[in-house]
Amino acid sequence: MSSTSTHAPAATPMVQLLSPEGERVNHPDYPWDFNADEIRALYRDLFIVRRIDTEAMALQRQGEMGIWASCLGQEAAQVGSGRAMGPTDMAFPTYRETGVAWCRGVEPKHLTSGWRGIDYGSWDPLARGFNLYTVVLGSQTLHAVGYAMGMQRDNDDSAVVAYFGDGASSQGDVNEAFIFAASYDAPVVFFCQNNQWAISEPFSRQSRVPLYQRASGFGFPGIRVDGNDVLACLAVTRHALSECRSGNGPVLIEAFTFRMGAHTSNDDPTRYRLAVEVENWKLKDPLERVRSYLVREGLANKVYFDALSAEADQLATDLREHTLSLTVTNPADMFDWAYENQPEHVQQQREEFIKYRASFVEGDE
Amino acid sequence: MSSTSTHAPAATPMVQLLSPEGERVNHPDYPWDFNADEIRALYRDLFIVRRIDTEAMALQRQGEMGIWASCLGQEAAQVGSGRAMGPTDMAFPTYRETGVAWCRGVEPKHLTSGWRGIDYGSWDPLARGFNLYTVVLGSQTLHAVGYAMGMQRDNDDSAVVAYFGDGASSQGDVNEAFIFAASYDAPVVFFCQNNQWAISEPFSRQSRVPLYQRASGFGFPGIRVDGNDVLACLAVTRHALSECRSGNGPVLIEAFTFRMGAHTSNDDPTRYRLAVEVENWKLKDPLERVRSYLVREGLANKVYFDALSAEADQLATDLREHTLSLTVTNPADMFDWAYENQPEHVQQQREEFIKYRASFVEGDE
Amino acid sequence: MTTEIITLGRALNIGLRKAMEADPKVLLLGEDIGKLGGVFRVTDGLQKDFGEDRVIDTPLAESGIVGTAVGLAMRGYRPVVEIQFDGFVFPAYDQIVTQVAKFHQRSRGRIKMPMVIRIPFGGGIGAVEHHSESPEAYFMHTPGLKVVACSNPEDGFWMIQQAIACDDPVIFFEPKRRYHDKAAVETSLPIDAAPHQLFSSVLLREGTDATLLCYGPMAKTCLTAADAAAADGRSLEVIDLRAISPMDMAPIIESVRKTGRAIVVHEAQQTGGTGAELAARLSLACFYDMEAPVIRVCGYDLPYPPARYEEEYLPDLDRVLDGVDQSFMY
Amino acid sequence: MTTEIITLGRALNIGLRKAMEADPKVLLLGEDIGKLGGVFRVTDGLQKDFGEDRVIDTPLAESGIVGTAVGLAMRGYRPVVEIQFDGFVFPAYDQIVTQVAKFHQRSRGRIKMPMVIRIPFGGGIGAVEHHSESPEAYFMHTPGLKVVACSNPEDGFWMIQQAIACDDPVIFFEPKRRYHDKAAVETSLPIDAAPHQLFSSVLLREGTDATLLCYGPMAKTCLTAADAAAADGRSLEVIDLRAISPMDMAPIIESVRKTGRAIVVHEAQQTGGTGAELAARLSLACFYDMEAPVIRVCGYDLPYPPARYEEEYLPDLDRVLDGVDQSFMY
Ligand SMILES: Cc1ncc(C[n+]2csc(CCOP(=O)(O)OP(=O)(O)O)c2C)c(N)n1
Ligand SMILES: Cc1ncc(C[n+]2csc(CCOP(=O)(O)OP(=O)(O)O)c2C)c(N)n1
Ligand SMILES: [Mg+2]
Ligand SMILES: [Mg+2]
Repeated sequence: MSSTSTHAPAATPMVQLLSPEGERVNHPDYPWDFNADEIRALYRDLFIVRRIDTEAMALQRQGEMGIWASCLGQEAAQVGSGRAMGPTDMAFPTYRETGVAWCRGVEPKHLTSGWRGIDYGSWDPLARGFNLYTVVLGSQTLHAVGYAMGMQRDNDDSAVVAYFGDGASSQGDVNEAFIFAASYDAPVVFFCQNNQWAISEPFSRQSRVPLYQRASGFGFPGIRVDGNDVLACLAVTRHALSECRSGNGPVLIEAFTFRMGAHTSNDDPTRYRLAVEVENWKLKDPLERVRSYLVREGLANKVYFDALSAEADQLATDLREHTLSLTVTNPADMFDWAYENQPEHVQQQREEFIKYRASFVEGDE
Repeated sequence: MSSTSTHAPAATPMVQLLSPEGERVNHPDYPWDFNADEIRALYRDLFIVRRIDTEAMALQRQGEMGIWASCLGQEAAQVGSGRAMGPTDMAFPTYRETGVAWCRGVEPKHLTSGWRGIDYGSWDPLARGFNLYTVVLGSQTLHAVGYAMGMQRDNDDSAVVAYFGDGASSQGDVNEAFIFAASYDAPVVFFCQNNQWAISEPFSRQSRVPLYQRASGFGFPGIRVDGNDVLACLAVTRHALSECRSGNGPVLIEAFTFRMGAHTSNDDPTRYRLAVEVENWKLKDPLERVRSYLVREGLANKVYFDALSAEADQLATDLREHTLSLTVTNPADMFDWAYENQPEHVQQQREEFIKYRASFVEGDE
Repeated sequence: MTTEIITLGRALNIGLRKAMEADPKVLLLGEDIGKLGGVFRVTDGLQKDFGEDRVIDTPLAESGIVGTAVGLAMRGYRPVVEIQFDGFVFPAYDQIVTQVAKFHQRSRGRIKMPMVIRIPFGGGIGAVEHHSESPEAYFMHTPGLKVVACSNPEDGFWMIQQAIACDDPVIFFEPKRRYHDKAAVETSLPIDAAPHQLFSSVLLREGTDATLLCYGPMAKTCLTAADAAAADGRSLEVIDLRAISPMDMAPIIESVRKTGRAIVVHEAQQTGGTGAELAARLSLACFYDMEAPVIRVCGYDLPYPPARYEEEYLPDLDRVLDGVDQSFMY
Repeated sequence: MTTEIITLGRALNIGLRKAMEADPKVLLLGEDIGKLGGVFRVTDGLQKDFGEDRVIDTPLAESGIVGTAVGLAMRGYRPVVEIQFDGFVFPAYDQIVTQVAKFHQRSRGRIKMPMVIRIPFGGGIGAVEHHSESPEAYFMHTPGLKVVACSNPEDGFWMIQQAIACDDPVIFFEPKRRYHDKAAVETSLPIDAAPHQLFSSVLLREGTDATLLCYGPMAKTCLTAADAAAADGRSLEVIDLRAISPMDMAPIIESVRKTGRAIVVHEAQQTGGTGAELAARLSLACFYDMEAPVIRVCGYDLPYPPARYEEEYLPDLDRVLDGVDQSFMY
């Protein structure tokens, strides 16, 4: 009766510009217009993002962070969409967008501070055009629409990219975001990373049909893109953003990809999925195909790759050092952020807290 | 930029079996299989429902009910869908389903008691297969799905009809109901009465595209039916219910109709819509077309119509009498319904309440 | 100066208009607030004068309304949301509690939430289910939010402007059964001329024997009760809290120290209501001064009953006086 | 009799299993409760043994979960919902407050809501935002609901079964940082052998000088504090409320009359928390017996802070003892 069969492999057409083997694919709607510099730069992004992710996972395993949500396998979706955005555009991430953060100029150490429990992310969201992480699934899609409505009212032709997961697509908020965006022609690209899993639940639990089709029922276009193809993700997101900028309202992009790792460092995926599924997806690795392309076309050589590797290692070392150095210096700080104008009773609690703590330093226990 | 243009007239194909002029329309998917008795019975339903509605509006105007939500103009959608249901099916209405209530055997006086503020509806929802009214827009669609999941687990091939309005279609709950129903193949017919208005907001505020199209994005069929054509509503709902019973999961029906009256007796529609729109829809009256058909085909005559009129008047008189007689006899009753097992502090409040009230009866003030 | 005799609904309407004139970043979102002017007509005429971009009729989804308002606030706007009735704030509860209330802390103040959520609240108008709720305690228990309730036209006029000017999110309760109450209001003065700070209580009536603590619809009820008590020779002080979070405790404590007795009156269900918090605070602050425990006169601990029961369910003059009597039994 | 030394998580798991064995109408709904067995493994193995129709992995939508559970309850089932973490109950808040809580009253008892909503709650595990909330007071203030919290394996085992057997809806709080605490539990006895009624408090430790009132994660904290106090010559009585709504007041009042002092301890933010209600009730019931006002030792009135602050934010042994000291300053 009720069935939880795992998803069928994608029989649905999806935009692809670079095959898993690193071969160029022609697409009628998305012409190939990338130069060598650009492709190398994208590869650098992918490579560095993966290195950051690896370092962060190690830090977590060593107890330096409470938890980490890896983007392993999803780098292309994140870098492709992230690089499509302009400086005045705004991203609304979930909690897994290391790659987008990187593209938006968020320093990796400003991500780890949050997972270390120092703060909820140390970057300046408005300055970076990258909102703080939103943990309540789907909530941020509505913020994205509101922010885009603000852009409209400012007569600014910037646009917003709202990230969410395949699981989150079931939340009321996400569907309300579709409705509001369509109703106001808000310049929002809804970017769903369908990584096939919501913790232990396969996509088939959320939907009978491919997710990109959801959009048409709300009256706007939906596109499925190969989420492991950074060029396709870039091209499709660029297209969607330009639709937004020309006032046509929202576009939904379903980036078809795979969560190669555990849901978070707390999770044990062997309880609910087969190793063979992961193995199959390894063949579609987002980095490997770009590397193959660069090598085959003679656009990058060992010197390039070695230099990149060294650069990434240095970044990782810095990240590690910085993360380790992060501590809470003054616990009373926690009282300072709840309000713009702190109410008296909170002020009073703060003072009592300081007095109370002082009683230990000075004396007993 | 943001546009609130009123809805375009329906250019979308919709199922119709009886034209506004009362002429039979052939439809490839929905063959005409109604006999004279059936059509007369449907006309009787429509006529009586309108009479009840008229009486209730009068009662409200005379101050006998706080408020009333008229179904004027929507009788065909309600009677057609209501009569498609079998005795073990279950309806989850909004707050406007006088016509469905009638079909489910709910006594009209059991509706008016709610609007009079005596209770929240006096009928037995499970016995009648007609849930109590749900005022929080969209909530009931999830209850409907859950109830249908219960039917599945009982191996009962009954099904559920979940009613909601065009405005309510924007609520997260309704879209989550689509998702859950599709995910579990739950036997639910989602029946939206698109009466073009959500209080003062035209349908265009809620959606860019016809509502029936919403379903396809969730992976199940959607059908638009002429909501002023009782035969089409009956046929389409029957079809949808049989889809449900055969295990195919949910179907969305958009009954395209019009709210001829005010939103409720509190509302003043002249503030937001033109008289001409109402006039145009008068030409599509759901009763008139059936009456024309019956007369033209010689299936009913003056004797029939007069008898029906008298029957309806009698019902209205009974309704009036009964409604007027409804009062709260024992206010302490209010304490008795909140829990199956009343907690002590509520018990105590009840006793204090009784003592407190007694102090007035016995003495001062 | 322009003194107008206006209803509370009209006072709020003029207040909103002034706020919109003063700051182009102020915009309104809600269901039916445009052409219709809201079901209580509080936004009457504003869409006509400020346009559809600033007075925004929304799709029917409260989470969507508050969620998009969050985004607008992030973008530098000052959204004023209308929730049509108290009972319909709950679909937006998640956005309010997990987003509106937390954004300032989450971002260490980099993102402000100068948002007002207007909620017509309370019973007494013979309405159907979900139209008579008093959910203020839920918001009081949510740090990051501020919560106020107005009780009369003058307060409505000033407080709505002050709430909009406030840089923290404010849940703004309007006593729907008092929308038609009239009073004289100076509507031409600038916001700085407001007679009170937003988060301050107001002494409505001086008295010596006991203190009535109230807000919103119960302010009027308590004043009438104080009149009646005076006729019986009992002098009741009446304080309109106005601010539910943060509570303006100093004048309240002062009054209760003076009278030795406090009776809290609210429509919301007693258990876990604002009266509980007041009782906790007063029994601490006035431990040696209280002649009697704090008495609570509240809605009973039931879901709001059908309309024909509400007269018996809600605190009224007699129940307030009964509460005073209970206090004097100590 | 089978005595097992088991964790709280395991005790709940066995309790759920027994409830499912006892009544085929019991079914579980939630996110990741099937193959994964829930993120805390409380439903481990149940889908395997009872099938996908009774242990239902749901789409990721909490309103949908509770809303469909309402429909299942109407149909005669006894749904047990798992909310993955405290902070994610809010999307379901509307369904809980306007539907689950009100159906019995709305239908005059024709429709019952024998539903359990399990919520792992509280902090102390170093988690990210929204994973350490204590929202119990919101539900206490919602008539129509019943609210309980377990604090140890034995209670977990019995209380979950009793909650499922209860014909009113029960919000069931599980202290997530105590999931791994172990104790001996008699798991073979039938439900009637439960040592306590569901809605009863339990005296955890007798004492004479002051009463600590607590529940959930704070029960253990208070017991440890009482040990420490004993070493200093102060005898603290500890009561585990267990039932937050309705509260089992008689034994609590008796204890406070005896000791003259009450300290309420909870993680939830102080203002408007359960401690406020206890203070209001106790200051009324024990007006002449209290040596000091009710002292509240709670989370501060802030949104829950980042993990590295939580040790300072949450009540611990020292803060409880500090609360006791405050009481003795009167
Ligand atoms: C409202 C809400 N419910 C539950 C959770 C717990 N949770 C965190 S991530 C997650 C799965 C999300 O899956 P998906 O949306 O596909 O994103 P992914 O993690 O795969 O990137 C769940 C259930 C949450 N964060 N918010
Ligand atoms: C959650 C919620 N928000 C707002 C309301 C107030 N309200 C009652 S009916 C209504 C309009 C509903 O329109 P629609 O769904 O089209 O149904 P119709 O009344 O036209 O039958 C509104 C906004 C409500 N009942 N519930
Ligand atoms: Mg996923
Ligand atoms: Mg409508």
